[in-house]
Amino acid sequence: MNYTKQIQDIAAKLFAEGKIDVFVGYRMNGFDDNQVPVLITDPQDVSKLVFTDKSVFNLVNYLKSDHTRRKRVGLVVKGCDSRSLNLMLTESQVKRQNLYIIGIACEGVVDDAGQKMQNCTECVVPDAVVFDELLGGTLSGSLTLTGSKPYQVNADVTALAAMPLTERAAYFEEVFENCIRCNACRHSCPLCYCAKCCIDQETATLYNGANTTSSAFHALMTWSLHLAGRCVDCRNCEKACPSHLPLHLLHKQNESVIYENFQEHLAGVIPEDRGAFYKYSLKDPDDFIM
Amino acid sequence: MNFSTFVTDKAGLHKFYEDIMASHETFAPVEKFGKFDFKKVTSLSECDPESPIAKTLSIKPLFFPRSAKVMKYVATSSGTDVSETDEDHLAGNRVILGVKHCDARSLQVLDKVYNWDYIDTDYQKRRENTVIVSTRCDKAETHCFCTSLDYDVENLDALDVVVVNGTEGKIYIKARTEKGETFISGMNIDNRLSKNEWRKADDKTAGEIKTQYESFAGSFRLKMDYKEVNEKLSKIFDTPEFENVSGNCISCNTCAFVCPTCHCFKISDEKVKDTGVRYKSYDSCNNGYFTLMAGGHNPRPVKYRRWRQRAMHKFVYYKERFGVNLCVGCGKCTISCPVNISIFEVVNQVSAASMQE
Amino acid sequence: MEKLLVPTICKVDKVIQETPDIRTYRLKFREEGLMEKFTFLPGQFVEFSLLGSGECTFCIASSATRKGYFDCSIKKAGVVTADIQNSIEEGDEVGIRGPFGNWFPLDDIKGKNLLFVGGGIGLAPLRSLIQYCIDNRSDYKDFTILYGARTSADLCYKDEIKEWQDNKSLKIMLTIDKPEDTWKDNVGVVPKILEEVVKPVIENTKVITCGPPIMIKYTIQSLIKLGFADKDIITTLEMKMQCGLGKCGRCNIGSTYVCKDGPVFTNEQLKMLPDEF
Amino acid sequence: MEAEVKDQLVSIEKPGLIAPPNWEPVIMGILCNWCSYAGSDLTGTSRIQYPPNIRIIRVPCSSRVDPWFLIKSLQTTADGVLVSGCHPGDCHYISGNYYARRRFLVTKKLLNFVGFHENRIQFSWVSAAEGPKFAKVVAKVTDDIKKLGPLHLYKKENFEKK
Repeated sequence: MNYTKQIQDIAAKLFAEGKIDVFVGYRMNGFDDNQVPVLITDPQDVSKLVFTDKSVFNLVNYLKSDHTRRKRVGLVVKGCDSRSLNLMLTESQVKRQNLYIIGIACEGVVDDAGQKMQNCTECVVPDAVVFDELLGGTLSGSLTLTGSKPYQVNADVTALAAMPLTERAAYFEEVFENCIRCNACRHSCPLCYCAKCCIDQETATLYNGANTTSSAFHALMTWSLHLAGRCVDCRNCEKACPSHLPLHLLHKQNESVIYENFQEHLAGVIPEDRGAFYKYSLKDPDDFIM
Repeated sequence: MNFSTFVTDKAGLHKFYEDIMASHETFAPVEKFGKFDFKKVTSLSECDPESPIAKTLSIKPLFFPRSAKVMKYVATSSGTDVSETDEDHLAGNRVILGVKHCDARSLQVLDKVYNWDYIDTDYQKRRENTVIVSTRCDKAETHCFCTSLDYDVENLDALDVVVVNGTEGKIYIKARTEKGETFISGMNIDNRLSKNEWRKADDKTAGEIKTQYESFAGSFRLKMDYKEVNEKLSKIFDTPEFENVSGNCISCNTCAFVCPTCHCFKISDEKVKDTGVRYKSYDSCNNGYFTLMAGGHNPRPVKYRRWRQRAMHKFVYYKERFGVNLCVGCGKCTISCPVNISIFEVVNQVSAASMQE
Repeated sequence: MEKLLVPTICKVDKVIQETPDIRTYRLKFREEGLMEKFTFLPGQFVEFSLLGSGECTFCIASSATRKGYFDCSIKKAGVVTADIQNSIEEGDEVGIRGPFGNWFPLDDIKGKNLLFVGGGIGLAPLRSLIQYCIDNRSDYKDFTILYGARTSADLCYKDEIKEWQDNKSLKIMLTIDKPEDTWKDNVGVVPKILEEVVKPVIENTKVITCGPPIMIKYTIQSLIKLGFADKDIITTLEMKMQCGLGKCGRCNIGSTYVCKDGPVFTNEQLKMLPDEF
Repeated sequence: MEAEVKDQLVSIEKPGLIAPPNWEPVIMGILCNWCSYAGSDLTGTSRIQYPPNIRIIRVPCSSRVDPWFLIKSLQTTADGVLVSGCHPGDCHYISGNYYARRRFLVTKKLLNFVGFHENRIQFSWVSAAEGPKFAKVVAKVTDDIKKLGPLHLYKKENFEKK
């Protein structure tokens, strides 16, 4: 997967036509094969842009930044990124007319070790679902919603769910104990766009900023429930976590419950489709309620 | 003052470590989820004193806890009682193993801020009752640039006891401070190990250690002229370059939390009915409401200003105030950064841009 | 340092409603004998904590020359200040740490004419110095106070202002931003009145000013236009602070810690700082 | 004999921790104003006995229940939570409880996933006319939670049970 040339051409064209003020893409970090997101405002810098299977970070995050606010933005999105963008559009966080979206029919990105990321091996929507231009793929121009792969519950979630309750409790206690409350997970999430997070409110009775296991539990649970039915599994949070916590477990658990019980809902796949908690069906399961 | 140096080998070193664990409260890097954090250990099998810098969190939390309980209070009908809490790690002698020299160095840097004017007695106590056994790296990692900052390669490792890997499986154990010297002699290691395994350094040792240092200093990818950068940065507060370089920062605060020298904190209360606890926990200047005042005035309302504050505090302000550089060049922020921003690159880019103006 | 962060309990002796959103809390230490040991100078601040809600920085609004108590004037602005106003009544207990920071240069202003320019809640730190100067009146020459607020209802310390108006040894001028029916004094923003009505003597005069950031900015501009030297203009800065001990890093402006090196600065010092306050 | 069994009651999530003798669970009951709260009122006025372990909080609608109400209760005093609202279709606000139902399922499963026993978080639909049902529900929930032992997970400062 290498769309460097095409993206450079498109970006140069957009700048030449005056369609965008800033282009958000990736560049090489200059010494190894890792990449750094880059916000290009000068058309001369377009040659810096690259796109390979090391283009991991979800760039939709930059739509919440000071640097793109009220500007016309060109943006590269992979399958999962485009789903989060779709949600941001649906939730009125960005205006569609201000964006020029280059969608990628993604073949999966790799981690530091060169292994395909877990979320990519399980991905059911690899193609961008919202775009002005789609690169790669055979069906360019039309949507390939669920691809050919059936939805699978995350392997780690299945493994944990099979564990006895006490072991699972002990495992998660370790997870929350190792959280250092830096909130990087939240800041790196494209869908956590609130100006002030509820977890940061200075209301001592509800939340506090202390770094204890209980406050980490509170913060991460609240966070994951706010993203339930909206998380697109881009794993920005996991990349950002300095303690390498398996944060995807919480999200994938919610995702699987939602997929299985609420009419196969997948966040952000269908345009104008809001999160799973913003709608309901009369057929929703009722058997767990007395 | 001359401190003693000992020569040993891998087995001798491990015995030395195990002796320490048997007799002291010991902290060492323990792996959890692929990342090492300093935790209490009792045997060598639990930990890895040679953990790579890239995967190890700093030792800062052992001196400046991630969350310290400041006080507790109980409100009763007869009045409010405020009590100090007994903080951990204040009593007893602690030893920290497997500290990288940049981490050890960071404590010397932090000493300055904690000991000016109001003295942080808890920090001081923790410093006093802790012996640091640091390890000299053999080779620089990708993002290291400690040799580029304002100390020479001989004096990078300033604290207590230093373990240096020599050639032919030799390992040198150097005392660097008086505390380290008394610590080693207090361990009585010679009684338990044979002459072959543990002996005093001879004339050649100093030369061998020097060679190791030189090969270490030669392995750096990143090098900068610190004096020049410092001088330039101090003059370019208003450069628009800061806005450019901060563009791809997502203000996630990770850098501050993993940084061994970042020392900003917040004070927060946790209240339940009539009782409550006050915590002092980490905070970051990259946080949008770090300086936001009630009423809405914010001196650093936009990202590039906060970024500038962080870079300038690291490379200019602290030096101006306390005489040392706040950055120790460990590269932890760069490694942890989700978007791979390198502070080294940024600082150089900004100062280079100022040259062109 | 945790010990330095533990507050001492104070009792609220009196609550005075100054304006609709400003209240003055008169505090005394609960423990006997502590009040005598609590020495402070005008311009210093304390960390005021409502236990269970949080901690805020307030300047001491009274002078140590008035013995037996100290005042904090609090305007409802954020979460904690709102909590304070909603929940603290006379007889309640609050936590106090301090005093912190530097103070007005009392030696420098001795034997000089003094001009106080205050706006809104900004009179609070000035009040501390004004009380101090009134109690040592013989040390100072002319004594002028210019105080402005948005409306007449927003003027703080109305009782005390009346006292000052009756005091023949000082001159006080009040102003409000917009005309009101019953208002007979000046109308207009502080810098305008300063230039047009007060017309201060420049020689041998020290100006002490405090108010909202925007007011300070324009006041300093007009003072300089009137011909005051930078070193004669003294102001107090406001920054977010949490520890007050020069550790938590919130109040940094360049390498200056406002909580230790400030909050009182002369304009000369302010010019040396990066523009980030 | 019975006392002995009680003495050995352990926390189901943390088998190392034994409940104190004569331990009684605390259950947070979050009831919707229009149906369940009225239902509980009816239980009282009809003089039907139900266990006193429940502490009731009234909310306007079951969809007012933010998942962190449950999290917070479990982190503080409560050993279990019961949320109750109108029957599907009977919501005073037409569709509130349908939205709530989705959230409840996900929250329950997530809390169970991170180590809470599923019986600690329970839901019920109780209408204003179902006084006896309310008593039955509370009895069942109390009974369930009594079997699970005290909750020891992620308790906040001051709530850590010794």
